[in-house]
Amino acid sequence: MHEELAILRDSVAAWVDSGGGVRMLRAVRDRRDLPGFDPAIFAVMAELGWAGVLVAEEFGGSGLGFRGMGVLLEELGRHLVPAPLIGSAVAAASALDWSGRPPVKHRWLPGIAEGSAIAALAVDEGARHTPERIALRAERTGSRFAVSGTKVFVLDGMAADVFVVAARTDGSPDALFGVTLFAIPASAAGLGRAPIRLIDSRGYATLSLENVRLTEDDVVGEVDGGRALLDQVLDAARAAVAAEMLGLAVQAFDATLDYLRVRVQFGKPIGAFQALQHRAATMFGRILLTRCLVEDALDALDSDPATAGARVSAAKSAAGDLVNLVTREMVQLHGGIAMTEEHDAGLYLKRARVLEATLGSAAYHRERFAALCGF
Amino acid sequence: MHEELAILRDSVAAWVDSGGGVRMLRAVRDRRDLPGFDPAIFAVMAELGWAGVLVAEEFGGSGLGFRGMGVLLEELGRHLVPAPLIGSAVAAASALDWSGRPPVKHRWLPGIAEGSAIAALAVDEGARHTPERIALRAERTGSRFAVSGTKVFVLDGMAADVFVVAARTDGSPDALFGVTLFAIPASAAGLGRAPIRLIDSRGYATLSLENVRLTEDDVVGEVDGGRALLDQVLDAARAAVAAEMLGLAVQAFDATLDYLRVRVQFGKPIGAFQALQHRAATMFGRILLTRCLVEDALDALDSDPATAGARVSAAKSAAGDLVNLVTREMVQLHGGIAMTEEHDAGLYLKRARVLEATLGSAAYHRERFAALCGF
Amino acid sequence: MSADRELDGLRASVREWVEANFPASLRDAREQERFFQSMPMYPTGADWDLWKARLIEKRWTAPGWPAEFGGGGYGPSASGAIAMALVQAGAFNPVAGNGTTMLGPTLLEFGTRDQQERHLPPIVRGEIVWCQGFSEPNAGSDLASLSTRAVEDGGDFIVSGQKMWTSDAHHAHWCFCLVRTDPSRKHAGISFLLIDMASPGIAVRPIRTIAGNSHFCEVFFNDVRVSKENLVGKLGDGWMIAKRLLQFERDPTLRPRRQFVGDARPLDQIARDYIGCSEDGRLADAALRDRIARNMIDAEALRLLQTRMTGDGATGAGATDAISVAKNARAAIQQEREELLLEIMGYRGLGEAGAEFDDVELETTRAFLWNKAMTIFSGSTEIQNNIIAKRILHLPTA
Amino acid sequence: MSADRELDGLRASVREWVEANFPASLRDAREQERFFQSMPMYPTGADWDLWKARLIEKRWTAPGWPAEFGGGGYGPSASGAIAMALVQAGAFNPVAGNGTTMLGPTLLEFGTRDQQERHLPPIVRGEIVWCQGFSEPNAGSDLASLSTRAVEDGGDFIVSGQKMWTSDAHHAHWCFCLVRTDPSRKHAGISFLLIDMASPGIAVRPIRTIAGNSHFCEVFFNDVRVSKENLVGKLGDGWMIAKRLLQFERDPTLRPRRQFVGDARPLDQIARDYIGCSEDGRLADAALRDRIARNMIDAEALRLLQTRMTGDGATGAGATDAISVAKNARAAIQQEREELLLEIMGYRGLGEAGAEFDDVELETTRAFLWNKAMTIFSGSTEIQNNIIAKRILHLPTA
Repeated sequence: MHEELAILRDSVAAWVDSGGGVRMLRAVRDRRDLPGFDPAIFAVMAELGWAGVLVAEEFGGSGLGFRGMGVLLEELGRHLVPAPLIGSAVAAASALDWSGRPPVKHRWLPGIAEGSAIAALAVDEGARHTPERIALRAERTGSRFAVSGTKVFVLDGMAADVFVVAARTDGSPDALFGVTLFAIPASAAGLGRAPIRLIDSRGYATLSLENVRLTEDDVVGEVDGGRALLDQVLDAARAAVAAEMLGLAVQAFDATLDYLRVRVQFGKPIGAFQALQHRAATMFGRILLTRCLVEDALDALDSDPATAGARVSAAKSAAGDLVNLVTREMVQLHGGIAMTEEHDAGLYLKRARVLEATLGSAAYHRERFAALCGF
Repeated sequence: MHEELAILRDSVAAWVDSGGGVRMLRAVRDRRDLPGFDPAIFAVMAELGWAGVLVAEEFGGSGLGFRGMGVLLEELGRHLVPAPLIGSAVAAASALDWSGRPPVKHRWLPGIAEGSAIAALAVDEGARHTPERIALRAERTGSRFAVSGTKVFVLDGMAADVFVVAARTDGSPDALFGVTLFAIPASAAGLGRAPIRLIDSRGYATLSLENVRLTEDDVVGEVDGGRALLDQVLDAARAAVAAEMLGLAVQAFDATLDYLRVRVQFGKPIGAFQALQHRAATMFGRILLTRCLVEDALDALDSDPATAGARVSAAKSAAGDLVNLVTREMVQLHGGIAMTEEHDAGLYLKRARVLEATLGSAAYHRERFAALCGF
Repeated sequence: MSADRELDGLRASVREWVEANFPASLRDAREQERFFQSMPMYPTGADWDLWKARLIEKRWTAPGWPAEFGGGGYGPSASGAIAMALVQAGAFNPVAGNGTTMLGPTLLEFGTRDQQERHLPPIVRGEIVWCQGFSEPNAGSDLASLSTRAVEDGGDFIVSGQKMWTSDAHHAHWCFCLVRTDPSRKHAGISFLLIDMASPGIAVRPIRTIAGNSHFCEVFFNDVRVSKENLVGKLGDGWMIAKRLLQFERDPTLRPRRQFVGDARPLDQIARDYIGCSEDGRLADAALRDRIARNMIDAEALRLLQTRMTGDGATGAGATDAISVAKNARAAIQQEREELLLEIMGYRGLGEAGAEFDDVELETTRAFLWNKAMTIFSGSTEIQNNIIAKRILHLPTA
Repeated sequence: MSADRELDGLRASVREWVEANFPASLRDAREQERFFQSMPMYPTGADWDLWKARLIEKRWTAPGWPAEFGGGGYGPSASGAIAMALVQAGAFNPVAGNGTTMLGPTLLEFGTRDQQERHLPPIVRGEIVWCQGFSEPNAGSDLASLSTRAVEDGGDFIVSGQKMWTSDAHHAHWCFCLVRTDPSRKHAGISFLLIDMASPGIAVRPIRTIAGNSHFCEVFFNDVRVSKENLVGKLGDGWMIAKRLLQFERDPTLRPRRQFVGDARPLDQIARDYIGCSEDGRLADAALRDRIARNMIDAEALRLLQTRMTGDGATGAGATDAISVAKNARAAIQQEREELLLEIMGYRGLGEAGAEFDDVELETTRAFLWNKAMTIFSGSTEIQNNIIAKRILHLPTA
């Protein structure tokens, strides 16, 4: 397994390198017609099997598991490569895989694995991650459902062919019971979406559903009892985001180290100034420690996803603090040049802040960690 | 006024210097028979009028106000001089002054001002400052009261001649209404006390009251309506503690600067290492900023004590963070020598932590600041 | 005591006068926002002109400068009180900028009588916008390593080189510049020169920033001819003069204006709006409440420090010591405030564009990005820490 | 995979064996506490002796050392697993100390056959306690500036000078020492010498610490005669050997024992006890909850890092890189834990003595004070940061 991961890491790194690294994001950003990633490039990635890392072989995936997905996302994250993997290849793929529902699995997994279908996860209804509250209603009549409500800031929502939507089939918005996940085709009547641009130049959408008709075949997991699956799917996506954040931090740090070695002020490389050396040493330590937590969270998802919550929250909170620290230092230690659009530091800073807000901030996950530990 | 304060500062500093600075604390610590300060030395201080700074001239004080008291405590705090001023000359003196009750004023203020009587403030009933909760009961029968209960960690409690005690005359322990302050003579029948030694080598006591008989002449402020006066008295004491903390931080920092200038390692004074220089610069800034808050809190108490709460909490929380930072750095930057009992760093560290816990930690006061600002 | 009372009276009269004379149309927060964002250009329009004329006539656009140059002739405390009172009364100084905060005080200290007479009145009247030509691509924190050359040629200098991070050079009429007149000496080889931006041989290229605006420029000097009458101080005095000017620049009390755009309300108010309160009326996120309280307390400490710096007796060494502390504190507190705003607003604080976000949110996001420069420019936090360690704490250098 | 399974089996057998062989009287937490506090002295008593004898017979007091010296002959992963499993099973290694963690590994790498045969078996059997004579009054962080002299005299050295911060020298039988054999060279003038503490001319003075104990000593050498057979490595190799030894010292994975006294329960449990919970079952202080969670997460990250460092393939550069990081992290996390304990316990965490406090509280306070040394000794946090910056990140030195 170790060897497989090492091979995967090398091949992703080489591919990113040959694709021009951060230039891939700049190209997407400058072409406003794209949905936050370049479908042509994503087709190449899918061709390499990267959309199917979490999908079982019977559905066309490679089954490399979360550690494999972590390696992939870390390497892509190093150079901010835009691709609709978190919502589709991670969240939706896990949701379907864990759903125990043949209809949705057969309908969507093969397409997700081969990259011909893009899925998005639609949970949040406000600007801050609050999955404890699901208000979007799915009215049930026999085996049929009518869904109405709004989901906001849906990652890759404009490109998605299908949405995994958390809906309320019973109870009040804050109730534990009464949550059901659905796979809703983007083409469904009554489903509308509008694009949102965040500072990371990736694609987001506001989703509005008005009386969208579904059947039991669209259900992912249990009706009314979807909360546990939702948590598990969110944890899968959070760990994936943490892996991307780790990669982002590693590269932001490496680029800063390079600059410290070459930028000369007061007659010497600024990396020779002890105050900066100690800050670099602190970052190095935080990266090493955060890597342990991130890989541990991925391991937890591979071995027992139902109990991975605390380990995932530990990883996501540490990764959030890490990217905030490292990107702040990247800008500060580069000085003025980092304030220019031509330099990459701003791109790292912006992506870091979006990832930090995505699926729960560091503070949110410390609070969740405490709750899961029982205090 | 400015000039008066400058003269006071110089004279206190000169006195502390002539008394041997920190050696005064060491002497008290090594003589276990003393109540956390040296009564002979306190008599000299009282002679100089320092116990009466807050007391009106009609009761034998000098009426220099809180700014004057702040200067005094800051200069004493620089060298950790032990004296029973916070509970007696600040808390009890203000409580009596603000009480509007001639009997207690006439009975106790002259003695407090001339140092012949020592008063102590007895509020807390647990190890963490929680004045919102007063459980100690004072049963009322006509104009008479019978007090029973326990107060803990009473500063200078073994030396006190009189205690200003917050008691419950009505309602449940958490109720706003029903709190009454009393001035209870240490000699009262039913009052017992036991000494406690904290790491700062000052004097504390556990106070136990069993059916202690009082009359209306022992009441300080309003019966049942003592909460506002209590808050105000606590704020007076907190601002005084913050002033002491400021002095402690200033001296801990100065001593550390001196060491940075003379300690040679790797062929140069360690103060030439940039990483340490930047940490020193950070501390210098924090001291300057905290001084603004502390003096502002003292000003607030001089001008309108009833509305000083938020400004006092701002000062106490900043002072708490400051002494924690500066004493930690004092130990770290001195290295091994600071770990020895012979060096003063440990004394500063210990006193800092006790002051931080006294009358509310930094976190307690940020929370109170937020509450007083309405969020 | 009596000086304090006098200042209080002055403040009251500023308030009263603003009430009567500040045009209603400019009271709008958005108008003010726009002014502060476009300050280098001096906005136009009837009310703007009226306000400018009134304040100039009152001699409050540069209250601390001598009356002969159009200033108010007030002492430091009084002029500080006027500037602060203007802002507190909801108005602002419509000619504020590099001219009033940096070049003016410098010329008053180091300029010749001719230079003062020529350059100060147009600043007071808001006619001439100045930019600051200090930094260069290879001279950032190590400013004194600058290499833009000025070679004597009869009664002129011939200036060649490149400046960088020159704020608003594309709107400026004149530039105060540090140039190297002696390549053989580092600090003593620098001189302070005033350059007309209309001179032949100057090219300006705006730099697009991570916040999307183009506030900075690169300025290229290609054999630009500058008369020697524009030399401030003596040849080689440039570094000494610049150090003094940088103190003016870093002193936040000299810039009593709003320092950022975006949601400018108190943090707790914004947090209540976005996050809401629990049943007990407290902000529903306790850990955030703690961080917000800390930031508000820090901001209050800085406000008090700045008040002291402008108060009586604040001209001594103490006030100078405080400049680097205040500069660093202001930057750190502002940046922490903006990190908190992002946390409070969640995705709403991360928008680039679109109807999903209101203007204040989008400006808040841009301010977050833009204000990352606060710890870098005007002498980075690291440079200020070096200054504190060496000049104030006298820590050893070797 | 199969190696992992083997280790799991080994761990299980340690657990099982401890269950059967660890004397019941020593299982008491207070007994263990006392052991860890008095470790330099090796406690005595029938059960202690029995436990020592059993573990020695099992060859688990130094599981990674060659069998010929009384070790277990296990590889690094297996010996790490045994040491860790012992602690996890509730037991401990009764001969652990400077001998097992520092001198032993050093002699295995650099000692002569004679030195190994003479010194290793007594360590394995817990007969000889070693102390470390490195630091001096004027050589703290700058260890290599040490000045204790060793002058050759026939087959001996004559040692003169003073060592400082020598932990537990008053209980030690032997000392491994850095001495200066060539005053003309800094690093290359240092040699590594083993000195019998019973030698004439040695005086030991315990130093009282801020925590009230006397763990450190000053050691004075006054013309102490030491045979040349006690030189480890060649003359002038001392610094190179010491650097390696310091890696052993700083590597927390080599010390699988409890690192502190006082309340050793998880932070959240202590906080619940002292502070209590709200009606929703959450710790009643939310800002503190946030800080406790952060510390627990940091501690978990460190645990994972240490597990990696002892795992397979952990002998390469990666593991060495991690030592400085782990050393700093461990110190910072422990100190933050103790700051939090003081905050949680309030005045109960600040007691010096008295019936008001229970023993665990008093020990917690002493641990708070004592562990301030964790960022100072064994190479301060600053020294570790220098090492990381230079040796690992290869940042420039000039």
